[in-house]
Amino acid sequence: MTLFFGGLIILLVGGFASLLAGRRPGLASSLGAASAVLGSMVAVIPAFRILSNGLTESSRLRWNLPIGSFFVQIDPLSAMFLIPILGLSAVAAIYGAEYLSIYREKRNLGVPWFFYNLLVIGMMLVVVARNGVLFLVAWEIMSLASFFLVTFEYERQMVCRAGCIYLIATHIGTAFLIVFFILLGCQAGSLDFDAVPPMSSSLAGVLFLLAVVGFGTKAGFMPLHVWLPYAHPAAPSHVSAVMSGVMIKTGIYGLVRALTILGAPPAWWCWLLIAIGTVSGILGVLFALAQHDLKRLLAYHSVENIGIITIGLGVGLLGVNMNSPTLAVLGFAGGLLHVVNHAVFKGLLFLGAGTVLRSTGTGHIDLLGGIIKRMPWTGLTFLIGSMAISGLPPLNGFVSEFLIYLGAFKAGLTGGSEAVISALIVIGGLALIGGLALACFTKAFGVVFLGHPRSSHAEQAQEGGWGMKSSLVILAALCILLGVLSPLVVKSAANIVSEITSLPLEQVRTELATVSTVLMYVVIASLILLGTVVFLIILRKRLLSGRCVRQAVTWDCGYAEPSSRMQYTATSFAQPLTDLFRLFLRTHKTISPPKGVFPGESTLHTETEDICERYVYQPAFKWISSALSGLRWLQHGRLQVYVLYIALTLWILLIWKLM
Amino acid sequence: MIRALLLIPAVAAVLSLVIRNALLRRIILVLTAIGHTAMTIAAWHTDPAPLLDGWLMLDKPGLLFLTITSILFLACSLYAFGYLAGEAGKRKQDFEEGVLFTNAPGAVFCACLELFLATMTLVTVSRHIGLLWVAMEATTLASAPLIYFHRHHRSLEATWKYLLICSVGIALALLGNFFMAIAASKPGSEGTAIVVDILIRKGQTLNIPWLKAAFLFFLVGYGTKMGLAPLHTWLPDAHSESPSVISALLSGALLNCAFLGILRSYQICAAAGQSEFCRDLLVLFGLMSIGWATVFILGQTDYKRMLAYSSVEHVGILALGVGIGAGATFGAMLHAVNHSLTKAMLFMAAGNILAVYKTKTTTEVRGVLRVLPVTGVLWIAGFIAITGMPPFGMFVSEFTLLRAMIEQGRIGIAVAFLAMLALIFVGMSVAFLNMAQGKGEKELHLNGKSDSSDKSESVFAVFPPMLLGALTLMLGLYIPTAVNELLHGVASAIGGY
Amino acid sequence: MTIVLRLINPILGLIAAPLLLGIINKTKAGFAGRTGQPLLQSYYDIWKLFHKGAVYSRSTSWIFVAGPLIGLGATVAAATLIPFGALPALVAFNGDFLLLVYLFGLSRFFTVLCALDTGSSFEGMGASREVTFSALSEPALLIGLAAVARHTSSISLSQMFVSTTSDTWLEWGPVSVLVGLALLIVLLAENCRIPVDDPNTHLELTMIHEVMVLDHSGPDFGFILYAAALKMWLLGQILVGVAVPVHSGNPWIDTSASLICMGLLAILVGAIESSMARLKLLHVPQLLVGATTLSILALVLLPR
Amino acid sequence: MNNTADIVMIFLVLTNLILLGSSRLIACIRTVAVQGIVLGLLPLLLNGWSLELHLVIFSAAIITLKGIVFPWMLTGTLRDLKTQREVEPFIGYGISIVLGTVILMICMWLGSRLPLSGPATSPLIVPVVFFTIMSGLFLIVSRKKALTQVLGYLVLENGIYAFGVALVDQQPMLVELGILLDVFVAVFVMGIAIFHINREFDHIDTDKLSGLRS
Repeated sequence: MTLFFGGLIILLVGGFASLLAGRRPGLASSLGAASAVLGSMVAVIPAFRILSNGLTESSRLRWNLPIGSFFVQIDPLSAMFLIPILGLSAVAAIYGAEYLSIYREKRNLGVPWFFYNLLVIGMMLVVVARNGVLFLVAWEIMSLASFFLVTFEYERQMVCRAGCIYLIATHIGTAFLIVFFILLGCQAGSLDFDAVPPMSSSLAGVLFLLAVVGFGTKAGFMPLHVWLPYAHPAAPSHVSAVMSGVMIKTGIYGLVRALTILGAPPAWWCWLLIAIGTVSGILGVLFALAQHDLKRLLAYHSVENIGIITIGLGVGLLGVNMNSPTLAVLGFAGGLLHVVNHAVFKGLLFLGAGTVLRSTGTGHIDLLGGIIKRMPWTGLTFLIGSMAISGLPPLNGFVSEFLIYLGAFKAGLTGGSEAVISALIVIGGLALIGGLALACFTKAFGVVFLGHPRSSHAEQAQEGGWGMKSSLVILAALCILLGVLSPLVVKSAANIVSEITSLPLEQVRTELATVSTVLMYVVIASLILLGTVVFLIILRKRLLSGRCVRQAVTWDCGYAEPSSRMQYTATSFAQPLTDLFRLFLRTHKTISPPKGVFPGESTLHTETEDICERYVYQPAFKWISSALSGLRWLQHGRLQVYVLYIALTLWILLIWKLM
Repeated sequence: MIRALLLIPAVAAVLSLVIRNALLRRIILVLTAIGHTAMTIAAWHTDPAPLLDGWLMLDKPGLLFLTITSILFLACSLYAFGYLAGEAGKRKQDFEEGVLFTNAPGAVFCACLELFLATMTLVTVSRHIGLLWVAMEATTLASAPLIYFHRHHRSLEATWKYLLICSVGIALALLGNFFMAIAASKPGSEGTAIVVDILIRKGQTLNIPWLKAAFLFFLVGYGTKMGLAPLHTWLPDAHSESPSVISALLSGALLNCAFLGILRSYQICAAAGQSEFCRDLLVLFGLMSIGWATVFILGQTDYKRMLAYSSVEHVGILALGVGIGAGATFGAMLHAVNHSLTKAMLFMAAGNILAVYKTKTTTEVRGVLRVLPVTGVLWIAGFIAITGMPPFGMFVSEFTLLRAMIEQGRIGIAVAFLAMLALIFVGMSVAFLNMAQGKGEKELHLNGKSDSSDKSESVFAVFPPMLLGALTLMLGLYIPTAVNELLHGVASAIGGY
Repeated sequence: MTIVLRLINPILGLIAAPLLLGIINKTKAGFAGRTGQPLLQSYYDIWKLFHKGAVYSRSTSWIFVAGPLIGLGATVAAATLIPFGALPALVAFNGDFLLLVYLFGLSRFFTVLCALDTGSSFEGMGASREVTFSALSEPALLIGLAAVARHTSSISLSQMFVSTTSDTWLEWGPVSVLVGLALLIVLLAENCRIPVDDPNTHLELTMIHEVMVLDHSGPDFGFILYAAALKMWLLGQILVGVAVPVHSGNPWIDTSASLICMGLLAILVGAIESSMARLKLLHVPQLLVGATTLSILALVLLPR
Repeated sequence: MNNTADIVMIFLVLTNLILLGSSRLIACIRTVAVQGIVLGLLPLLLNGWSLELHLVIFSAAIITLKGIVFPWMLTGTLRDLKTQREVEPFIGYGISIVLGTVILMICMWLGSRLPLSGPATSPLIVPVVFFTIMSGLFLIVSRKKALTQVLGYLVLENGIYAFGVALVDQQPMLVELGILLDVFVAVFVMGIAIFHINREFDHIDTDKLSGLRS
């Protein structure tokens, strides 16, 4: 615990220091980054310790706020979330130190670093807080810090809009959380989590719904996700990496924590979670497929992955509900493992996208291409990230999805009809998500990094410096390691899962042992794959040795010199799928087709708005504002009328109260 | 000590009427504020001796509101020190319709300001509700010239409405006084002085119908002054047309004083066992005010009016809190403090913005963060604070209120409250963020302000709001024990905890 | 000993895979009344390609070289997961078919990337179709396997095949038919056979798989052809394993029976190819969704 | 002495009705003045002409203020403003009177709801006072000119005053005088304001004073 607070203090001091050093960008930047890295590294030590030994450390200080107490506690669950939070924050800080350097002249760099450290502090406190008020304060600090980071380039209109939408969304979500915590603390009288008495099932249901909405807004569940595709592209890339990689996970954390508090789940909770997860997953990846902006695409993929995580939680909850330990363990282990994995590969992808953005000056996919030759490191790491997020073996993304699949199959095997239905939904959903994700990332990687440069932007691309490269490499290596060492990794989830499912630790251990043996086989198969590939490489070398290997233009059915404009664009690549799902996507196409014998200029422009925003939120807000502006005549400036109000109020009150 | 509290500003007022030197007047103004604050702090340590056989006495509610007033006045006087230096008596162009106008003479301004302080102090210390009434009416009269500082017709209109509406309201409150006396008078026996303590002591023997009628009149009368919808109608005009420093005082201090008037009568009714009756009314008016504010904040095009309506919202929250009772009372008192600090801070920031951009139209102001860095930060911070987000104090108070509502099972009210707050948040965030962010050059040129002369932010313009902001931030993270005790004392004095 | 025994099956696959293509071609020739190319033509092709040089497009990067290798590697790895007749799989564990599916995904991923790496619009077109159809066929395959898993109550391919006996046909005949159909469609789609794709069309605009590998040459192309054949073999194994449960207890009979069934499957594919035309590309998704519904039906219809 | 109080009350009612009905500003001012004088006499009347010192001082103050100073000030302002001398109602005089009577009925009912404890000086007092207040408000609401609104405010004040004097036992001098002072300053400031309004707008029609809205 002392180390944890030590890290906290380092972050705080470093943040303020860089704020004060703001006039000298270099100093501010290095101060901020250094303190972020150091603080995170210090604070992550207890997290690892607790995760390994499963002991809970807590400390409760007096706090001079009504019903507030500074009650923090690190249990395995918190530790499990702390590790990705701190790790990714540290890596992203290394990256950001270089990434922000282009703003040197224009900006006071102390401010972003101050808020960056504040964001990290907020996330740390959120996962360790055990008091409602403390949690909410930490939660809002986190949200505000991230808001200020999102609006880092506040001169740009689009950034302002993004910030505004984000702030409103998160604030409304928080409103639900406030009610949640108050209701939670109602019987107890104190808002400490450990003081919550067992509650009636109806109250628990209400609380669950509140938690789903409140935390789901932050996590980005499908109807509530509207802020995500705005905020992530607007923020500086290392910030979007942290936000998308770990900040939205605090929503998941909150949900899981709520589940641990609320007691035994009825069946409808599981179905709700599974439904939300499937919808978020499929729609998320669909919308990602239809995007033209790299970071916006990644943002929608966060929605998708949150969906997968939620499916995992749903399956686990189903296991608890059907009291089938195997199912519970598989579901929760898969979901939580995916939290970590997604943090790694999504962080990697956002950082890679940031490098592309920074060196080419555009995030528009159809303007890029062929830059893997100019930025090999970024290319390789981004490839690894794409493979991981598409859930391809032997990388980490596959492992967690694999566990959730297994859970679903087990449910399909054992359970009754409704279990089969949910299994069906999960399997079909995951399969579809997997296929679409593969399509989406072949598009993203293929069009951005491969082929010819599609514009001058892409031609001027060059590799990032050491700071950026190293952070990319670290994360890529983690993707591989987490995949290959998965048999060991899942074992460490024992404490967490038993904490969530309140199953005896030993049982969870045995379940996880079987899981890890299965994963062992997966690793063996992966090794076979590796061996074959190596063998084939050698074989190919042998076969090609002494034969002529020539370079030529791409075969294009007899065109003379294929220009880069003739390449397949991302839009056209995704078009079959977007057409297939046009029911949800509602893509607007504006076409001016080629006409005549000698066709002139002809264009195709597609744009895919978010359905929830387009068909739910905008109309709702329009309606409200128009309804309210209908009342504005009430105060139209006539003194006489105002006095009349007074008179009427007085007399109505007199007559009403003296009746 | 109470004598000193009353005399310092009064004497200062007389002085600044006779003194010719403008600088000296301003110095006196600041000195008055400092002296007053010093006396207030002293009153914290040793509670002062009652005067006029207990008509003038400083009980806990009085002390709370006196402190708020005093701190605000200190900040405002500092702000005004810089403000008046800029607003020397030359004829100026009105930036909305381009007509020329002069300002009221500085002497009148300073004198009225100090008188205003004196009268507000009298409100906080007087226990005789008749005297309270006198003081309350006096505050109206002292502040009317302040609102008419910029002598053009809009401010005149605002002043006229303020005068008439408040006077009418206060007159009704006077009738409330008499009713209270009737309620207190025993058949045959000699009449009793309507001093709060005596009335509370007589408690059960009061004549209920008259008491109820009295409370109704107090509610309507002082509610007009406090700005409870639909009696608040003077408030947006006055706040938007008066100089920002005055708006800060009006909404930070004056509204609270009026609220004190209602609280006194509420105390008496509670002593007579009529607290239910009063609290329902307070809840009703609170919700009405918040709702009314919601309607007019959404899509409000004038940022000073928006702040004014937000004041309506927050007095509504105060009333609601006291109406809910129990734990909410504490919340309401804390909210009063937070609202005063935050709103004053915001009005001062708005004043700085107004000085540079020369417009009160929200859409014509962009990029405050770049043009006026400090003010921009204050503006954003104030926005966060006023919408009740951590780590600012208002979060704590609103949270306490909500908690009390839900614990009493008044879910409907809680939901309505949250919904309206959310809508208000949407309205305010759009306006505030768009003002703070963006480039801003275009807007500056558009409003014919490209010279960097008055873009520089003077210490007097930014330090006072910074101070207030720091205070409310502190209240959000850590409530000092003394303050906590005082707030709880007040809460228990008006029937909560 | 067991390891050696277990090695037989993948090796058998590696050896016999190209033969299927030969059988299919023979069948088609038969239907067309031609003598057709020799049975072992695919072996000859691969052998020839292995002894050729290579031509690379200037726009390609190392991805283009890595693609075929990883593609074949993944397929070979997949080959170790499926039992065949009495021959056990090299590695068998719970959910091995998931790994199988995702290994196919891996190879597809790289094939598509290679296609995009050349920067040719035709290959991009093919890639786009490939990902579309595979995204739709994946649910069909997995749900179908889920149905099998449910009525054999086991989630490992080896287990499934062992416990699908001839009397499962008697009991859940309709279900097995549904699953079999779904798997057959998936097989056709995944291997780009008619009615989804026409392997020996010569118009790039209409190709799917072929057009993606236009620019590959020499050993790389050999690897690709071999991987394709192997993939065909593997999916065939699954189909046979599910649809034709021969468990006489005598390993020789079982294995040979399965081999015969593979031959029959190849002939069936050939028959389909020569009896029906290729679907319009716009109708392919409907076919695949149909397959998915078949497997969903199978899963839901299974009695509890 | 009951009847004296009754007489005063009836007189109040009549004056109010006159105010509601009269069309000329100057007339209104005079009526209000008369009302003020009568009110000033009221304390003495109620105490049967017992000339106690503070009573005398008090009623003297009232009479000078309400009966002399205010009318003088208002007529002064009226003279300065060169506007036409009509009241300019939103609601016609006839209807005003009718409404007035209706209001009177409501006030009677209200009075019945508030029974006076002890020897009621006059049953009329409460209703009449309510009526006076209401007609004051009515004047403010239904008339255009700023001046009329001041008058309305005065009538309101008178009503409240009548109540205080008639029913409430002696309030301490301090408070009484404070109240008087306030009223005085209020009217004074309003006079100034009206002067400025006239200068700014060249009239005192408050319906032009509605630039600030919503």
